[in-house]
Parts: sequence; C-alpha cells; structure tokens
Amino acid sequence: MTLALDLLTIVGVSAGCFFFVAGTVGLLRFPDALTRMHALTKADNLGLGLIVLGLLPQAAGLGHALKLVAIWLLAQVSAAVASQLIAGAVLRQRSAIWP
Amino acid sequence: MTFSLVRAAGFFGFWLILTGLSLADLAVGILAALVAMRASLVLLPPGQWRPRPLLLLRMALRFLIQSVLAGLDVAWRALDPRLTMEPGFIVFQPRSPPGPARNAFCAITSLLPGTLPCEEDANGDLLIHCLVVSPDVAPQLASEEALFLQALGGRPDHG
Amino acid sequence: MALGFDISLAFLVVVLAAWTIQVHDTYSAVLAFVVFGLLVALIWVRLASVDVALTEAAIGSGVTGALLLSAAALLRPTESTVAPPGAAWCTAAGVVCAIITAGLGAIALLLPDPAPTLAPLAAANLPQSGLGNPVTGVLFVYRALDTLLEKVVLVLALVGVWSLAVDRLWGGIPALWPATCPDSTLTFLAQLLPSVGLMLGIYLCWTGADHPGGAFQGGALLTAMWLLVMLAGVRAAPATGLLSLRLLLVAGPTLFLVIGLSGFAIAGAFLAYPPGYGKPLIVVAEGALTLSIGVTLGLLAAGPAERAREP
Amino acid sequence: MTSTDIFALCATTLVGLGLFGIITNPQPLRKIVAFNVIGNGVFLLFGVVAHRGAAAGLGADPVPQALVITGIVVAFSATALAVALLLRLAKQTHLLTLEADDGSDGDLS
Repeated sequence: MTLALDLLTIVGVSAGCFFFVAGTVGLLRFPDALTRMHALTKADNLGLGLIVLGLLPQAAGLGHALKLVAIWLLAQVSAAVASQLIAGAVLRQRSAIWP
Repeated sequence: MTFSLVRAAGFFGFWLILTGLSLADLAVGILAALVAMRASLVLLPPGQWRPRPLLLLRMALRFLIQSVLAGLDVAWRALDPRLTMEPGFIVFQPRSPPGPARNAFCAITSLLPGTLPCEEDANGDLLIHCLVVSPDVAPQLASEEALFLQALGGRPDHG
Repeated sequence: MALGFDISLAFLVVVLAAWTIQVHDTYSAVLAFVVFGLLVALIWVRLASVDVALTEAAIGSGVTGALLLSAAALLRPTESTVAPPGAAWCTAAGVVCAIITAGLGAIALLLPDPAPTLAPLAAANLPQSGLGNPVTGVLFVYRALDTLLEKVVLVLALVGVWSLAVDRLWGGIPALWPATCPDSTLTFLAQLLPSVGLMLGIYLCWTGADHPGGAFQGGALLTAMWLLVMLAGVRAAPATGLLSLRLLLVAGPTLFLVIGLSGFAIAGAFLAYPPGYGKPLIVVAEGALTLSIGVTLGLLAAGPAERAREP
Repeated sequence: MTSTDIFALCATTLVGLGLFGIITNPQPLRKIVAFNVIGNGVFLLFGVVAHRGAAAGLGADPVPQALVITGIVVAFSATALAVALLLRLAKQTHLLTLEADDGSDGDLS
C-alpha cells in the first residue's frame, strides 16, 4: 500500500515538473507576450495541480491534505487574475505605440 | 442572513483546515471567521444570485477537466517543433451582467484551453486573445457562460 | 543532493542580485529584486529560520517590492536624464568592492568552531514563558525592549513620510494610483481575496506563539490585503488625519508599553510578565501589534498625502 | 565546503554587489535598491551565524533570527522614508540626481 502511494507521489510530482518545464519552454519559444501568458498560466496551473496531487498521499492527515489543495486554489486564482492584468497592460502599451 | 451564515461557516471551515481540531484554537477561530465574514460582506455584498450546489459541483468538475486539457494543449504546442498556432483576437459579447459574475467568468476563461480575456471595450464586449483563432471559440465560450450562469442561479437573459 | 540544491540556489541569488544592480531599466531592476527576495526567503528556509523566511517573503520582498515598483513607475520619465559614471571610476569601485567581499568572505569562513550560541539558554528558559516558538520568545520576552522600540521606529518613519506632504494637504489622502479599469478581474480579486487573507493574517499571528509566524508576518499579510483593496479601487485610501486611523496606529505600541509598565507593579521589572500570565499577555500584545503593524506598513507604502480631504 | 559556507559566501557577495551598485549607479532609486541588496547580504550573514549556532534541538540560534526579523522591518521603514523623500525631490525639482545643481532652483510651489 505504501509502495503504491509512494509510486503515485513519484508519478504525480514528476508529471507536475514536466508541465512546469513545458510551460517554461513555451515562455521561451512562443512569439509574443500574450501567447507566453497562455503558456505560463495554463501549463504551470496544471503542473502545480499535479504536484499537489502527488503530495496528497504524503500528507499527515486530512487537514494537511486540504491545506495543500487550498494552496493550489489560491495559486490558480492569482494566476488567472495576474495573466489578465498583464495582458491588459500589454494591449495598452501596444495601443500607445500604434494608436 | 442565511447567506452570511453560510459564508461564516465556510471561513470557519478554512480555519479548521489551518489549525486542526483543538479547543484552544476554536475561540480565536470563531472570531477570525466573524471578522472574515464581515470583510467579505462589505467587499462583496450578496447579490440576487441563488447558487445551486449540484450545478456548481458539476461546473467545478467540468472546469477541472478543461484546465487539464488547457495545460496539455499548451504543453503540446510548446514542445512541438513546428510550433503550430494562429494567435489572434476575437470579440465576445458576454451575457453576464458587469460586476462580480462577469469578472469571475473572465477568471475562469483565462484558464480554459486557448483563451485569455484581455480587456473590456466601451460597449462591454470582451476582447479575448486566442492561441488558435477559429469561429468555434465564441459559441463555445457562450455555452460555458450559460452553464456558469445557470450554476449561479441567475437568469441568463439578465442584463 | 542537498548541497547541489544549495549551490544552485546561492548561484541564482547572486545572479539575480547582479542583474538587479546592472540592468539598465529601473523597472526591470525592481522586478528582479522581488524575485531575488523570494529566493532569499528560500535560503532562510534552508538555514532553518522559517520565521525569518516568512518575514522576508512578506515584507522584504512583497511590501518593499510594491513600494519600489510604484516609485519606479512614477520616476520613469526622469530616468534618462542621469549620466552614468566613467569606466575608470567603475573599475576602481569594482576593485574596492571585490576586496571588501573577499575580506568579509574570509572572516565568514574562519568563524570560530564550535560557534558561540545562545540557543541552549533560550531553549532552557522557554517553558517559563509558556510559549512554544523560541523566536517569539526572544522577540517578546528576552529582547522585548528591542521589539517595543522597533514599533516606535515604524511610527516615527511614518511621521517622517507624512511630513513630506505639502502643508495645505496635511491630513489629506495618500495618492495611490487607482486601477486603470474601474471594474475588472482585479476588482474581483480585491473582493474575494481579502477575507481569506485576513483569516491567514489572524492565523499567522495566533500560531506565532508556538509555531513559525507572529505579529510581523501576520501584519504584513493584512497590509497586502489592504493595499490590494485600495489599488483595485474597491475602497479609497483613508485620510491620514482621521482620528480612528491614528488610534489604530498607536494601539499596538501603547498596549505593549502599558503591559511593560505594569510589569513594574506585578512582576517587579519593566516588560516582565508575572509567572503563568506570560503567554496570555504576549498573545494580547501580539494581536494589537499585528493590527498596528498592518496599518503602519500599509500607510508607509501608500506615502504622504497628495489630495486634500473632502470637507 | 558545507551548505552554510556556501550561503556565507553568497551573503558576502551580495554585500559587495550592493556596495558596487550604491557607488556606481547614479540614480537614487537604484541606490535604494542596492542598499536593500546589501541589507539582505548582512541579514544572511546573521542567518549563517544563527545556523552555525544550532543547539538544544533548535535548528538555528533564535537570538540572531529575532534580530534579523527586527532588521527587515526597520530596513523597510528606512526604504519607505527614502522613497518618499526621493519622490518629493523629483516633484520639487523635476530632476533626479543627487549632484549639486547649477544654482537655479526648481519649482518650489
């Protein structure tokens, strides 16, 4: 049983790291600021979710597990809002240069 | 009244997550929950929404799957050597009234596959940046929004 | 494995610091400084000082970052007017700084072994205070005078900032640039997050007696939430002349001072706690201090009054 | 070479980098940022000393930790005061150097 749980952790955390790497690759390869925001928010959100999922079996009790989930939710809200704020700022800057 | 109580109970639940069950923490927890409820009522007064728990749960599940798809989609595009995408903007006319409901919908949209709301123009239309521009995006968003409004319990034709 | 992690962490921190110093654009420098602060907080975790890590992340990186970012945005138009110093001057400065770094490094590596420490003393006397967190113990029992004076420094700094307002605006409203779009997702965040942040602030303050956390960390969280609400334009910044605001500012230090003075009567010394009442008194003082610190830090970041008070 | 030594060297490098920034960067705001980098270096040195003094079941000596917490807060208030002074200076003179000016006063309204 412990082995299965550890295996879940290893798989979850590795998959999470993979998505973080993919998000970073997107950040470097995508052509402009707006497409990069897609890469960062969506891939990192899934990456963090998978890491949290992987860490759940290692949590000492329900309280700890729920704390981990709360971290993910808060990060998700902040990622969603921050990406839109940056996108808005990019657009305003563009329209200032090419009105 | 019941609405405030539901919020206070939610905050108290959050406190229990933070501290665990222990008697000494409970008094402070109740105080903290009341403070948080007061703040949340001041900042976000209850509207005329009647949230439906079951529909909300279904939407949360759908959103979870969609955000997994969004992550996969972006990761695939980033790692694909051909870098296939046709970025561009679409204009979306939201049916949700301006305010918390529309803002919440924007926040959800930014985590759905391929869409990122950028700004709201003078007519209240949303400018949405898409990784792949296609005529399917707007109807898809409209159906997401209808689900969202249904779960919130508002009338979709409102506003 | 752990050593490899530490080396890459230290390397990243140094690179970010160099970037902060050298990059041309001030705004980018400040952004790099914020990331730098967060990574320094990670170093604090590696140095087994979680209380400091929380403070560094919240105040050293977060609130300082917000303050510096707004200043960088305001000063951007004036940036290009300044000429950099010549190459000879930079080389000389570089040599001097390298010598200082090398000297400090040698001293740091040649520190006496075993290191002198007050940890056993602090640990042995901790049970008397009823607290579980040794850092809170040091802050509120052994070095309580430092902590009290520090609150006074915070208030004095705020008096200094406020006195930079033009005379006729004294007691007016600080200029926090409001959000660019009146009703946006930022508004939503400012409506949703503060209640959760308030709970976390109270939690950090309350748990600080026994676990990492405390008045500074909790107060900084309150500050962050308040700044968010003001910046999103959900609530306006308060007039600095408001009596209730000023009472909030001094409530924490005053209560702490009263507890300290009453120590003369009930425990025979300034800032002494009667046996058995240490923890409750400290928790009460910490609660009031958290509120005062939160308000003070927020007003420090908001700056002097720049608009007249509405009559 | 232990982790603590690595962080000690990191801290001293930060002090040197910050000092270099204060000397060579002509813009006052950059000097304030550099001052904060120095501050972080000094605090980290305290942290190294605290970590070396780990004993009695504590991961680090709590006394330097408490001093650093106090220090971070005081550094923030100093930064806030400096930034406020700087913004006022910029508003008053429309200039942004600490160089002696040519005698012509700015707009002192």
